[in-house]
Amino acid sequence: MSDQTETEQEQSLFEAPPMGEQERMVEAVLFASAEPVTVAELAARLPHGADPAEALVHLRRRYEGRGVQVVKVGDAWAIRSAPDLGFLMHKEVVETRKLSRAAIETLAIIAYHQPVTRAEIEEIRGVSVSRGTVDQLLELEWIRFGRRKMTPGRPVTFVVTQSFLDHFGLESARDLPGLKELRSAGLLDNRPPPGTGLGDDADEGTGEDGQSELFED
Amino acid sequence: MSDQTETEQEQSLFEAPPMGEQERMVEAVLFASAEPVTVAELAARLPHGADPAEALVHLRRRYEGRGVQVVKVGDAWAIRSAPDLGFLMHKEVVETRKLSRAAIETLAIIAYHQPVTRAEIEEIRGVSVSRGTVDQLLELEWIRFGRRKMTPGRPVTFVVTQSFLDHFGLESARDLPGLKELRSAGLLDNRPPPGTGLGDDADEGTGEDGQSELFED
Amino acid sequence: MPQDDFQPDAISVSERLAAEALIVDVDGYEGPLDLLLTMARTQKVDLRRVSVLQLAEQYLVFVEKARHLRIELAADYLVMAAWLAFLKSRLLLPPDPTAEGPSGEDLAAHLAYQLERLQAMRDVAARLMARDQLGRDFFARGVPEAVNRVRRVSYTATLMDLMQAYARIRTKDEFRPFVMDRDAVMTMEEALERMRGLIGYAGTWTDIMSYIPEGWEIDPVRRRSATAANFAASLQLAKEGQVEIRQGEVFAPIQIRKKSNV
Repeated sequence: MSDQTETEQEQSLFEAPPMGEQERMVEAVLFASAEPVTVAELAARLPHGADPAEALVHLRRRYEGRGVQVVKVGDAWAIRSAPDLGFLMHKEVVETRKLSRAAIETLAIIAYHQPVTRAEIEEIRGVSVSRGTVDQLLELEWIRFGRRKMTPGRPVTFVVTQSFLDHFGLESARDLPGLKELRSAGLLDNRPPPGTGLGDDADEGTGEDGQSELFED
Repeated sequence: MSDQTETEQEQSLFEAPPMGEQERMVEAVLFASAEPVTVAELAARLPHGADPAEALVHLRRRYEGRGVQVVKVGDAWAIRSAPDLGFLMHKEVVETRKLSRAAIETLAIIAYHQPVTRAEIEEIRGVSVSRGTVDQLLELEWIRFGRRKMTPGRPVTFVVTQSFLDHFGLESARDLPGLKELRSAGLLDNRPPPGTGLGDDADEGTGEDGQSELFED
Repeated sequence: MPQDDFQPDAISVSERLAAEALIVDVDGYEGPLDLLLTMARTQKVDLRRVSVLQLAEQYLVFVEKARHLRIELAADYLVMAAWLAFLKSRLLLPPDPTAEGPSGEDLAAHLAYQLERLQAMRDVAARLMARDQLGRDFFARGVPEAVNRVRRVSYTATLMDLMQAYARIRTKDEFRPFVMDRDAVMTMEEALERMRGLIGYAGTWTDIMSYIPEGWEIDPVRRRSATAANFAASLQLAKEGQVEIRQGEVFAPIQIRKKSNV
């Protein structure tokens, strides 16, 4: 406690640069950084007493409607080109391949159920997950290992990465639409599940569990 | 001629987007690229009828005094963080191999005397130029081979590259520090040792040609 | 020539010390021109006014010293020494209008020019390196987005792909209901097969519900499915003329019996 106060006092000795200057600093750091930058990182890099959160608000507003935007990626910030100008970027796209169905399904399950074990992915997909699929997603840096589950065998879990959020233009995995939204968006068959089966309860239960963790808290 | 007219007519069928929108597009493209982008490339990527050169004028003005800047590099344009904010970036600094004194001097001689042959570099430095020095500069992409000299043996010449300009924040080779003073002091003249060789006259001619081409037109 | 004897003494003690110091780290110099430039600086004058004659003397003293100390000098140092000795003689002798080649003055002027030019190059090299540099003082975009000239294979997947994939997994049961409900569904074919086997024994009117197999009458879901299947199967059998079918009143049990004339 007293340490805290001391530090604060020490910091107040340095006068923070004016907000306009802080905004410039945040702008330069976001521009040059290879990865999205958290507010904490910004605070660590800016001079003492700076308020990067406020500077971000100004900067974000400044870029509204511009060719690039200040976007939130997870709990970090980055500058990205405006989505409507995407057509300017992939003029010279060379070789792009679609992710395999197995990979995209595995990725989807990880995104919606993270942290999730390989066994759980297999349970949801109904087929085994090949090592290659997981390796590919790891290599793309769209998934990474999460903390181990506290269940027998302490299996590793998978979670999605910031790159994943970045790639899919999501601020967080919580932004993924739930089943209900998918359905109302016409992405799912509109037919309600018949009888809402009995054997399905367990499965659905787990699913909803994972999702509630993700979407409802 | 008639072809030209036809093309122009064809292009005029597509209405160019308003200048504000063109500015956004240029902004997005420049932001997206780590390398400088030429006006020609911009024109190729923007919709028909767009005037990237004008958009650049607006964009450059817009970023004046900001944390990032629109800079000219040779005949290309790039966005770079403001030099006065470099202190925030220590995290981004990539430790570059320290250049030897020989390499630095060789680089300077190439920059100020380009296009210049290896023999001329050696004349100026008074020692032979090691292969490693030239290789290092080529590898850094700060120098490249220019056209051959029209002197006996048709020796290759070296010139500096766009990356060189980019690295040292120069709009063009004309902006090299002290260039004017050196030239008016006659220190960039290709002055052969008195009483030597016959072929020197031709050499001199070509040498001066190269420089005038670079710096005086 | 008295001048000759006199000349070495013209070099001050400090210059001689400097020349001696040079010998110690002769390896530190990049060739004779570099060494000459360093010597020229000891004259503490504008390089354009440097005394080439004095410089030649300094250099020759240096070479003499080095030889005395048995220091191996690279060939180019000796070539320079020979050339400077020649230059010195040219400068000291009165100009001979009949001599061929450039005058001593011209040669000296060129050497001075070379030294000045080398120094100028060093100065601008230092100014160049002192400039703000990319990657040190100013920076390019950390995450270039442009995809031009991508050599790597980039795997794409849109958010839509992702969501559709997830939707597909989560609803695959809905698209294949018989898989999901296999253990709670009785198809008409199943009921028909079962009833064909049993109908031979049904000479009297029997409730179709009695044809429901064991274990299907308790669970309401299964009973509903089995009832529907039995009913459909009964209609099929009646259509085939194998059974007669009747119902006393609305919601009364539906009964069937084997058609007697078959």
